[in-house]
Amino acid sequence: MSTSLPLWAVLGLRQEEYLKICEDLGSEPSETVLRMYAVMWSEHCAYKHSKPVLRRLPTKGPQVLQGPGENAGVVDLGDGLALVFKIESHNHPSAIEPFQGAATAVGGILRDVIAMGARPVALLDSLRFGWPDDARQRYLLSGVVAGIGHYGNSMGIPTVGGEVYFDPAYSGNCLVNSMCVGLARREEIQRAIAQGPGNLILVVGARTGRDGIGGAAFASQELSEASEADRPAVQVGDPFMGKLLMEAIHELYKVGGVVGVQDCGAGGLTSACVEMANRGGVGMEIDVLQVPRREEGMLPWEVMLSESQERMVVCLERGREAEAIRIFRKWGLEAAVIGVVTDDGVFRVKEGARVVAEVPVRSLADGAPEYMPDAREPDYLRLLRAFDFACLPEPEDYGDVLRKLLASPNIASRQWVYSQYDHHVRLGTVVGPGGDAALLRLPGTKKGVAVKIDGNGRYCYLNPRRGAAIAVAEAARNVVCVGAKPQAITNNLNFGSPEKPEVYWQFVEAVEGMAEACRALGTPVTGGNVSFYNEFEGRPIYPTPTIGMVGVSPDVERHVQPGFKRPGDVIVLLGQ
Amino acid sequence: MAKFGILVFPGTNCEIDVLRVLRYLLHQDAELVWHTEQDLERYDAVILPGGFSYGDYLRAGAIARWAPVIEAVYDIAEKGRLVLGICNGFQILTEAGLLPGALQRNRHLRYVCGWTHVRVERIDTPFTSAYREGQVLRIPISHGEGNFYADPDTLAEIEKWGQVVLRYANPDGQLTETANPNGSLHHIAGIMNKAGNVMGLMPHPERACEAILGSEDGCGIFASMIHYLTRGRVFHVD
Amino acid sequence: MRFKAEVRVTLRRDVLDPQGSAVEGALRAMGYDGVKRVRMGKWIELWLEAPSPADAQSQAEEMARRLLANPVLETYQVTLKEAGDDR
Amino acid sequence: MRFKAEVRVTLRRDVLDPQGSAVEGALRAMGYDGVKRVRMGKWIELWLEAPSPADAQSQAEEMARRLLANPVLETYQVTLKEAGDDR
Ligand SMILES: Nc1ncnc2c1ncn2[C@@H]1O[C@H](COP(=O)(O)OP(=O)(O)O)[C@@H](O)[C@H]1O
Repeated sequence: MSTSLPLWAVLGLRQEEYLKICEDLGSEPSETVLRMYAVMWSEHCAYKHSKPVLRRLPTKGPQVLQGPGENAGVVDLGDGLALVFKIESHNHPSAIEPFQGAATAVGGILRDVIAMGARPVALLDSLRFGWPDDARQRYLLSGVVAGIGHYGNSMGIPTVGGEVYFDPAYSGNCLVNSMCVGLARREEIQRAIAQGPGNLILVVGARTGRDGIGGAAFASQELSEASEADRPAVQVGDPFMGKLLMEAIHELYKVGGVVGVQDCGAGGLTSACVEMANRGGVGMEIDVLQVPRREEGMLPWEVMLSESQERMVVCLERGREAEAIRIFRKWGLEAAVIGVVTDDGVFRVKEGARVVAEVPVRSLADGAPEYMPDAREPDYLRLLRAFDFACLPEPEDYGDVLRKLLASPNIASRQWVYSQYDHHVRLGTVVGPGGDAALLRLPGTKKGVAVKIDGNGRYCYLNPRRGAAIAVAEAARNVVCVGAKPQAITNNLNFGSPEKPEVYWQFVEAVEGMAEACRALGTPVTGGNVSFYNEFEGRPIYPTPTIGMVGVSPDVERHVQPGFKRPGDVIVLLGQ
Repeated sequence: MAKFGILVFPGTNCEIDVLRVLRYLLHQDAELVWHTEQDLERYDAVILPGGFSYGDYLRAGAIARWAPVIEAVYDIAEKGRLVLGICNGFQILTEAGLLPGALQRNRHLRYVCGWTHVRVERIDTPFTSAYREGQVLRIPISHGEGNFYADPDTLAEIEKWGQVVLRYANPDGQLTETANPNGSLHHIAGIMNKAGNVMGLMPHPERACEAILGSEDGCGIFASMIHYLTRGRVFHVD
Repeated sequence: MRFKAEVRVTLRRDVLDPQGSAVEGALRAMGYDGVKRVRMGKWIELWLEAPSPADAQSQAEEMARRLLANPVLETYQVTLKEAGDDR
Repeated sequence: MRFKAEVRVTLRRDVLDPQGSAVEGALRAMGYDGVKRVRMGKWIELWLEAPSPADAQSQAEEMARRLLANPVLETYQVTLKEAGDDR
């Protein structure tokens, strides 16, 4: 990296973005301010290239209690119950450190659901690697699987489903998407909002260290050999603390006074605080000296951008802080009042009495420019379409073909993977991994909830629109197979660089296909995540939208499981 | 009705499952007990449920074994009350020296969750009287450190005193290599102390108490305890 | 006074070490034919305040015996250092 | 010639050590108030055949770098000994 570049460029901002920042501020930003912008305006946090396209997704329906825009989506289950669910990716961290990358993915998605006021009840995961005959790919696979198990098992949340596919397209950039499903009573649902000038802002959970600084920016670049050198200190997940944080925050919900909660994910305190203030239309003042730290000598921007795990930001009614702090202490956790809600719409960061940053909340949270780059159909598609299937010879031995198919790592049993995940804890798993969708019973009712995660990058490579629609339809069929009716989806859009017209075309097409299928099936999109820049040495991965679907079964006793049951039963093929 | 205390350490995660089985399926008086409690006098039986106490850091069960409540567990164990350790609870009991041996990392080094079969080695115990001799139970396991180890002398002693209560077996009750999910010596899945009132097992009986969850075979463990406690049956090993 | 104690926890000789065997196998597969045997243990660094080196040593020994090693499986060895700039 | 290499793998200074923190908390709860900080690492013993001490050392270093330590999170230190009766 050349030192002659201006800081904004080093931090990954474009010149037009830098100029807009100066305009929004009415002056040149200080280093602290610029660093906060660089994170908040990164693709990962700002959805600069995806927002306009995502608006095409259907997000409404009578069952939807919360659509996109919060920590997670929510659908109504009846009987006063609500289902909270969301998906998140940790592709780049997992490519660097598979165990911790995957573990922290699980931790993050769990906290998103917990921040909604819900109890997590299930986890799912969608994974992509290169061909497993390569030692590096096996290392990634086993590390990721162990990491997912490490976090989920320890938290006591069953991992009930998922999918794993191998293709050379993912050799340099594996995919790790993690989904969490939670349950709450309708009135328990929380929002990630800061409101009421004078109310307090607390950070709870772990102490803040220098880990993961710049993670959001890191996720917004392509991977290369050079990624090794400039990556941030890898974040290490602590599921033990994650579990304590979950218990403590639920205890806090019970005593009341909570205005809003958000997980500290990408962008750390900055992102959590600014987004909460933005949703509430308020300002906020934070004193970095009040943030409990793990390391000495941290600069204000390091504190504000650290991505240390197992932390959440809580907006609390003034006067409730002593009680809150007592609860977290009881669980052996940190809890500190770090700031206050203001009414001036400004995000003000102080170090003691000294103001180190003053930025309009709206500019930081929402001010990033939106891009609609060129989209162009990739050339490879023309070649592929020209392919004449008739030129393939008829196989001589279909038995041999069948054996070859069954031996493919993409068809073989996934038991090696899911046997490393606790899928029974919580006594809710009526149908676990190994079949179609998983089915969980809903305590206190006859109902069940079906959950499934599906995607097919290969189909999307061949036809992103159809491929994405097929993924939605496949998830729906799986949900139906256990006796449930599909309700809604969340999704993770894993693509290459949106600045490449071919990739952007795939992205737009896939979103259109997903929207079409969701409209046809009556399953609105309640949220999701976009992961761009999944490339290695300039080669994008297959376009890979991952669909996480939830459905409701009216009677969990009457579920269906795969597998032929008795000799003499009739076999029927449904559909064309 | 018997009164059960279910111990909760930071990181325990199966306490609610055990509570649900005892309270709602078996209609017992059961409650959760925080690890700082120093008196367990009021309970007829104490259960140490599964989970990851203290994150399983250092060694599974190593840190929980020093929790204040463990002193009280020694007390009531001494007095002949029933103590049952499930999974992490078993690990804690061995770390505390209430049961012999240790639970090492699984032989294949992976965490393993799934259905196993275990053979009931004796039915003249407060934990297994509801079963038939040699009955094979279908019960799930879920652990990374369940590989039972004891040095040869200790192992011989465990066998001599008939302390092995459950062994991993195939569905026909045979001790085949593939039926052993973690490399445990002598296929040990569950043992008791010499007095017969403290038992630990790696499988999760609370996960096998309802047909809709796949098996009811685990229920007998709790039913046996209740039977023992409410009928006041006297019990001796040897 | 401030000390650093280094505690080395190793498996007893007769205890199987599946992790060590796995590493041994992996090293051989990588071409290190000379590798004969691998044993895995733990290395624990403790920084502690104590009135004297003797006290620090005996405290660390006690911690190792009571918590850090499981006598059924493991043995330990404690080495005391002065806590220098090594944090 | 036969050697024993001792490889000590420790977490990088800026990397979080949840395990070390848990042990630290446990030791304090057990009454060891003097404990200030605990870091957990690995201790690996390798027995290997090599033509010379220099070769053994460099092989062990290479194994540590390539397999035993995860460079993303950890650093290592290799000490060579002659393989005596020490096993
Ligand atoms: N693929 C998508 N489809 C629908 N909504 C999406 C998608 N990707 C992101 N969103 C929504 O955009 C918002 C911002 O995403 P989020 O994942 O919360 O950001 P971050 O990961 O930075 O916290 C969320 O409400 C999310 O549900």
